[in-house]
Amino acid sequence: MTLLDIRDLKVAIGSVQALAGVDLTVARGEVVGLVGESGGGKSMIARSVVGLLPDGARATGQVLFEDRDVLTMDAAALAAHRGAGAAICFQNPRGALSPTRVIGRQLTDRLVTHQGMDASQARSAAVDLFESVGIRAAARRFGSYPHELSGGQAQRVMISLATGCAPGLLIADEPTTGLDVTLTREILLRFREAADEEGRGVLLISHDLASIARICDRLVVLNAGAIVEHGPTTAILTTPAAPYTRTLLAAVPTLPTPTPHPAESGESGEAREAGEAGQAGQAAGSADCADPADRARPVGAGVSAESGESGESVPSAGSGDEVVRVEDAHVVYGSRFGAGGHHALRGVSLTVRAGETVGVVGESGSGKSTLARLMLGMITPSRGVVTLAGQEPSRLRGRELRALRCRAQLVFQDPIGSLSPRRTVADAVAEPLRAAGVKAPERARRVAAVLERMGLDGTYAERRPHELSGGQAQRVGIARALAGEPDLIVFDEPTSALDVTVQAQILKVIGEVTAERGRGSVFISHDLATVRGFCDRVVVLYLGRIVEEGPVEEVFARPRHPYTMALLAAVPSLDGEEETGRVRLTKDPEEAAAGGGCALAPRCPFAEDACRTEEQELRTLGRARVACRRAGALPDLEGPER
Amino acid sequence: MADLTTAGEAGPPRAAAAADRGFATTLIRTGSVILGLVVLAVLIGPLLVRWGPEEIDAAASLAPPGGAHPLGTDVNGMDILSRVLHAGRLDLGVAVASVALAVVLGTLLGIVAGYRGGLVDDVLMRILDVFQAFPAFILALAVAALLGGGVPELILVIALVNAPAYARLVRAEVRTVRELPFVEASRTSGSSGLGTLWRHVLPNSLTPVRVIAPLNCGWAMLTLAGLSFLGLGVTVPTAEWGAMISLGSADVVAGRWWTSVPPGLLLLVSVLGFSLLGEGLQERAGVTR
Amino acid sequence: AAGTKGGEQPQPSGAASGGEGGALRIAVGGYVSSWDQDFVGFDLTALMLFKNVFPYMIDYGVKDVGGAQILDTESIAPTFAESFEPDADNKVWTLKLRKGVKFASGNEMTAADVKWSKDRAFAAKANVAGVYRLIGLTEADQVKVVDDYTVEFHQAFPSALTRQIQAISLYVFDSAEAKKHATDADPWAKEWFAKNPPTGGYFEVSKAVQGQEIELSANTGYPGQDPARLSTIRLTVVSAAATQRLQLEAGDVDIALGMSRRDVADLKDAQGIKVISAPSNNQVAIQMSVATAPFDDVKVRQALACAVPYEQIISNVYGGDARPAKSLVPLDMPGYAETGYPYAYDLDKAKALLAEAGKPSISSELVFEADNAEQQQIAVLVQSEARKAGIELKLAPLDPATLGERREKKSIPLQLTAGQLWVNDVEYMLGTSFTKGANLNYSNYVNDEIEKIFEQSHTTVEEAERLKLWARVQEILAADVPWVIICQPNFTLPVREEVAGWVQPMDGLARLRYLTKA
Amino acid sequence: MRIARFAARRLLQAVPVLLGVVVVTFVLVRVLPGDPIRTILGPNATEADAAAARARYGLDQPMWQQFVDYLGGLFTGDLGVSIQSGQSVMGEMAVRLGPTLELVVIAVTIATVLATVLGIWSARRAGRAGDHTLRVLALVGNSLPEFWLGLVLILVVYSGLGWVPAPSGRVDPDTNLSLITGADLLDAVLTGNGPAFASAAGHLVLPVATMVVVIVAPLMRSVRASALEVLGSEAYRAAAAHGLPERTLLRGYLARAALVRLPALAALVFGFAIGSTVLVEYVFSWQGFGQWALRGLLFRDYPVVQASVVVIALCYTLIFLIADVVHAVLDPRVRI
Ligand SMILES: Nc1ncnc2c1ncn2[C@@H]1O[C@H](COP(=O)(O)OP(=O)(O)OP(=O)(O)O)[C@@H](O)[C@H]1O
Ligand SMILES: Nc1ncnc2c1ncn2[C@@H]1O[C@H](COP(=O)(O)OP(=O)(O)OP(=O)(O)O)[C@@H](O)[C@H]1O
Ligand SMILES: [Mg+2]
Ligand SMILES: [Mg+2]
Repeated sequence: MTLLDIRDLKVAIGSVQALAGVDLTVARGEVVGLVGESGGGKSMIARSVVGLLPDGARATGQVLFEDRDVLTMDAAALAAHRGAGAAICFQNPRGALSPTRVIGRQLTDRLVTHQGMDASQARSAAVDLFESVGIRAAARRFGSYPHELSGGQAQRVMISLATGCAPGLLIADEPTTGLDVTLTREILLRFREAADEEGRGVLLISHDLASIARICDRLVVLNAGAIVEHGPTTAILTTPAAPYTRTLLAAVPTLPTPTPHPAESGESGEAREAGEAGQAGQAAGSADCADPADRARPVGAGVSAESGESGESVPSAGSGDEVVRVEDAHVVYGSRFGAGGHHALRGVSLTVRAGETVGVVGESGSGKSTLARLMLGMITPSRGVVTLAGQEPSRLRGRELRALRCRAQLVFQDPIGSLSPRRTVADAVAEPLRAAGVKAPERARRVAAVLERMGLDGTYAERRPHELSGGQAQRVGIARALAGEPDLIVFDEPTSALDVTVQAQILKVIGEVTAERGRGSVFISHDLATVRGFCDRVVVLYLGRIVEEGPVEEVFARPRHPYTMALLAAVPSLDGEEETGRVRLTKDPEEAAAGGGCALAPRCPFAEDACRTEEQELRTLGRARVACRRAGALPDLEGPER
Repeated sequence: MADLTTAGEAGPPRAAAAADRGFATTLIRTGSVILGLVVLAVLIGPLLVRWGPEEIDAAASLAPPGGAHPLGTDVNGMDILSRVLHAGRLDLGVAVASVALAVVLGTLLGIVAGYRGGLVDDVLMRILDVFQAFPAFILALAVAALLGGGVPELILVIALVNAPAYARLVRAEVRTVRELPFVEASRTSGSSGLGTLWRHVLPNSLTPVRVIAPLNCGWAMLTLAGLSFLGLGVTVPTAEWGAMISLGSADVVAGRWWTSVPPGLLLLVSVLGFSLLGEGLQERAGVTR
Repeated sequence: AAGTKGGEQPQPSGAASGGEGGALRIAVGGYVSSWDQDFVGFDLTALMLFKNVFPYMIDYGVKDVGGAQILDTESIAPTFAESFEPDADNKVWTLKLRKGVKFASGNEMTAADVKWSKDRAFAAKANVAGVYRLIGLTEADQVKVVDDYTVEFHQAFPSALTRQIQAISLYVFDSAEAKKHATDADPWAKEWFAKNPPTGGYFEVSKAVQGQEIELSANTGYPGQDPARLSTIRLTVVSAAATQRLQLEAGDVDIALGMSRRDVADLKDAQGIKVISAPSNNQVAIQMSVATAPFDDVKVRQALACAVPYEQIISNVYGGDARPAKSLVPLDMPGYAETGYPYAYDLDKAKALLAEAGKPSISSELVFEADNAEQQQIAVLVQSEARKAGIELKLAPLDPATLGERREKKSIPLQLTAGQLWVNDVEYMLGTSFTKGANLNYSNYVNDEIEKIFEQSHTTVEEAERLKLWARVQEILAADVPWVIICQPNFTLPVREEVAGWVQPMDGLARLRYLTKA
Repeated sequence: MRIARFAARRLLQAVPVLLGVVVVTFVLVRVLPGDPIRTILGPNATEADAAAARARYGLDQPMWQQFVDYLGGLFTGDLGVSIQSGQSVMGEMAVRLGPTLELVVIAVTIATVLATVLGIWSARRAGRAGDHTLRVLALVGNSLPEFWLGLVLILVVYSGLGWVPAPSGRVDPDTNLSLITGADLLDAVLTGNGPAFASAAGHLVLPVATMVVVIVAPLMRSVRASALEVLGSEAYRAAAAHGLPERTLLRGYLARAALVRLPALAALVFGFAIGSTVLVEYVFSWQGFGQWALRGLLFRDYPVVQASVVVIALCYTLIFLIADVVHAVLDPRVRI
């Protein structure tokens, strides 16, 4: 008997056919992955299993759970089924935890309801359960409110809540979206354990094939409410039958550098169009797309320049003029009340020259966006100097400052949010031009030109943000950045809010933009794989400090800092192999105490006593520079390059 | 086939959202229709009645409805129907004008306070606190005594009483909006502060104002009625609903319902019209207070 | 002084009840603001209460007019006092006290109490000090203690008004008790008296719930005639007239002192309720400032006098319960003559008069008391008719403070006044209302001949002579028309049927001692 | 402890506001036309009498001197002497504030509780007839002028049905309730006076009902909206999807989360109610603070007006402070 057997499930909401005949099974002890792009109906399947479809939804077919049809259950049966039968781990765990109830109580509520415990039993069981999902100091955490948890902790709590129901079937709806790569892995392993050790059936939902591929027994690929392909994981990864599956696979950015010189074929143009149509069909090998033209750049120049330098500023790969220079910058965000404050950047130095692209990577909260704002003159460093196009923004006021700001532009992480909801696309793109005092007709011409360049035809000019898809909005964002022909463009995680397939297209556009000479670019991401594609140099930030920097190939091929190694190790790959020997950081960054010595020491598997006391400085090691006293002396853990 | 959502727990919240969009529309429609009818009545009605609003029928003090006076007369022998209709012009006018003034005043203050922040914000907010601490009738009396008691002064008073609420509303909104990415985007584009404020912050901060304003129009009418009851409203014999209710409220006790019930009903209906409209807009905008 | 106090409706009154049926309840419009008669604000509830709880040495008698009992202002007899008589030339008045009269504290009422009370009144420079001036009493040492039970009042000049003035002024504090509460900073124990009711009158305040209710109990130690008939009377504050009516109908109160005219008229046929109606000398008038344009022109004043709808006001505002007044001298005042006000409602004549004056259209402000429904109604009616004659009136209801200030500045062109003279005499009337600088002369009216007549009247004691003077006064006033005299509304009071013994107070302040309840 | 610090900080913030109120009121009443002295003198007073009276109340002093004296008095808790009554303003206010606060507190409390229950009820039935009816009814209540509603209630409930005592006074004097706080219900409890309690409660029914009807709508709307938000939230749905029983859902997941926004609004309503009881007080002969302040204003009783405005401002401040504290307790996310 299969645990869950969905037969020809159709769900319609109004005129929308959300699910168009889905068949799916999950057995005990099995992890089934359900993948597909956003809006494909994945959550709808999950909801139908617990009988929680949106109002007005009409469901036909059967959702058999232990041979009883959930769709026909009465209220009492449904109440018994929910939780005990099937329990969902919700996407966005922070939002799915009740904000006004301590997490311990939320868990004991489940334990009392489904496992018949009394209050004191439940309490001790809850503490045990928290510990088992990897929450440290569980007894203390019992009384925490959800907002006091980090994202990773919240996700663990969510898992404990779902497992606390002791369900036959555990459904995880995008459990790792928005999480750090380093955490993703750990969380996913919990589900494998739930299947292997507790014998539950697990339905794992994701839009990101790569991240879940490793732990799934079987994969089901959903597109537009219908299942396009299903089968054992390896089979699907290696021999995908459906074109859609291939698209999905192709969209996954992977570390292993593919062919060094991808063809600058007609593919790029096609991919863009495909993106607009939302099908992205044959964007096969879009990993290549992420790695566009500019491999041909004279990387060697960077190498030679760097080796000669030992100054505080980052060796520059570009040969052009310096567009921005950050010297020993510190940024402290004052706290709202009196003393204290958050020290977001601690002595960062960086130079970007015209014609080069610098990648900035680091976990969430490491100070990447702060660095971006600093370079744009949006914040003033509390210590240190920022020079933008030869001028110090902190010394300028009013018109001059605004004029200087026009020289540098930012592309935002949230493409729709960075467009004013009440202004048209043309209006948004024209803004830097207006600020620069360009006359109206000229403005209109240039706006049209730059939109054209981004592949947006005239009809888009009068649209408002809500009439755009995420990908289109981001094109508008890039167009806006380009419109003023700035010296510097900073991309702050420009693709992390987008669907995988769309990501690939946008990365391609960015690749083209950064390839232009005469302008410097900074590309910020927490994902090393995407950076690798088109950056000349990469800077690794950790808690406001640069811990490693150097030419892309060098850093990726031979990471020397444990943190860099860990970041690289956490990059998901499709090969599904169980990697051993990769570096895994322990604990959450939130729990890492910022003591005297190396900030990474509390999490570092290689930390020695001296690490905890000595401040680390950047040292030149080969073509890169590293802030780790043990760098070079560490066990030679090779990067993922085979 | 089963409708899963009606089974199960008490509130089908998703359902609610969907169904209530319908209800919101009903509310907005009903409110608009009510207001439309009232506006129509007070615009056209006066042209059709025989008596002037302040015209005294010497022979008919407190005449019951019927005959020459379809809704009877008040203690002065003035025709209730005529007065009620004329009063509507004044009441609706005062309500809309005072709220408009309050919106302008409040929005300006709120924007400045919210966008500038810091000391300016603190000082402005404290001043608003001071204002809010004054009971409406004290303000009313002060304004009437200082500027003279007329309709413009009443508009000013009601606007002053209302403005702090708008200022707070707009300020809160501005503080949220100014942190949104598109505002930062505008600033990184090199726009001037005022430009950003005008083009991006302001248009995106006015939703709650737009939603609250109709609710407030109703409230303004009630305030006017209250002021009239305290003798701080319009001067006799100006036709105004609140003044009429107040003048006629004692008659109710004597069984002479017609002096206060018609203005009362019209006031109720108009305020309700505004409230329904406001509630509907609120529902639709999803704004919660 | 002619008290023109309109703001608070309660025409003080009273009613008597026959004991067993429990306390008599009277609804009043507001609570007393203070118990201190020397220093307080003017509020009619308080003044009425004072009449009943302060020991007044002399008071008006009662007479029967057409079946109604009214206070007789011409017969003033000692009550708490033994006697109050003048010497031969009417300048020195001797007050003899009864022996053994006690305050609630047990202290005996003596000459020292009278002296202390009068000293206090002069020190207060307020109410009593003001009216005493009319009879030549201005200094504390004009009041002399002869022995424990005798006090002399040495007036600067003889006056026909002494008895009447003293009837409203000769009240006495328990000075022994007062001195206990006096301090250096507060030698007259103002603080204490503001909060604590006086004792020794016809009634003692046996309970006072601030803002809500006052319970009066008869003073059993009262030595004179007409002691309080009812042992307990309760005054309950009911601010809204409409609720007073409901409570009276429900029998929760026996007498309602703050009801609107209209409600009273309604209640005439109501079950279980009777409406006492008695003529009063309350005058309702519009005073026109003869010093301000356009009312400095007598023709304009006459025009307005012809544009006021007298009948309509009497029927609409007073439900017919008012007498048309044909003179500025009140009806019932000795000397009243029909010829004193030869104007009637006649719009054509009004227009003609305006035309004669060369001002076919004029505009002015008409001031009245905000919060006074009656005046407001009159103002509306007047405005409506005056407009037809070409006189545009802007109604201006004023709050008490503003009204007081503007009256003080004599800057009101037209104002509605209502009130009754506390002394029923033309000399008093002239002295308060029609002579130069008189306090109630809001018209700023000055006429040399009237000034002379007023002078003359001080020393004219012969009744016939005086009447002759009054006839002349009315001729002059008829020609000059400083006031539009609207009417003299009757005193009306709705009471439960069981209530009897109401004596209509000519000064507007009810004497509760006559009330009984069946 | 943190709450106390937070409260202290908030109080400190209120100081400039109160000072502002003091100054503005002081100037305002004196700028208004109208002479307080004339209203207490009677028609026969001469200019000399007026001057004497003015001196008695210190109104002959230069303005700044008056202000300094007033401010000095404020700090020592002396609010001056009422020109109208000659009594200390402090004492008068003590008698007047209790009844009004009693009325407003009870009305706002009942309205809040009612709003909570009905709001949640309504939200759980969102979109159905019951919900719609309730909301429209609340709006109707919100659309009535309170003085008219009060009168109609008196007519029906007192005159017609005879269910409540006469609308005069706040407690039957025969119950001999001794005055402690001025809030009769509270005094009755404090003195253990049963009959007085019953009488006071009876007198409170109508005025409280009037106020509740008028103020409940916005509160209910707020609770309903919050509850709806919670019901629609991922968090609540997650709890429901895990099969938690009704009671647990209601108490643990809905109620508290739905109430976090209520305190601030309740405070606003409270402030509004304090300012507007004057109408209800008139209709029910309540002899409370509002009527006192209004009368003070009409008679330009400077010390009374000043004191009443300052006290209202103080009430505002305190009530908002309480609301903030309650909010902080209800909503763990609030940082204090
Ligand atoms: N409450 C609702 N009312 C109407 N349509 C809905 C509702 N919820 C979902 N849909 C529609 O149903 C379809 C499937 O949605 P579903 O949430 O299952 O997608 P998903 O695959 O989970 O997407 P994502 O990856 O973004 O979570 C979409 O077209 C969506 O627009
Ligand atoms: N305005 C601010 N006030 C106070 N602290 C801030 C502010 N902005 C950022 N921070 C803090 O500074 C640190 C660095 O923030 P930053 O936004 O630069 O991180 P990031 O690397 O861009 O992270 P993410 O990947 O999540 O965008 C974080 O801990 C953040 O909480
Ligand atoms: Mg989903
Ligand atoms: Mg960031």
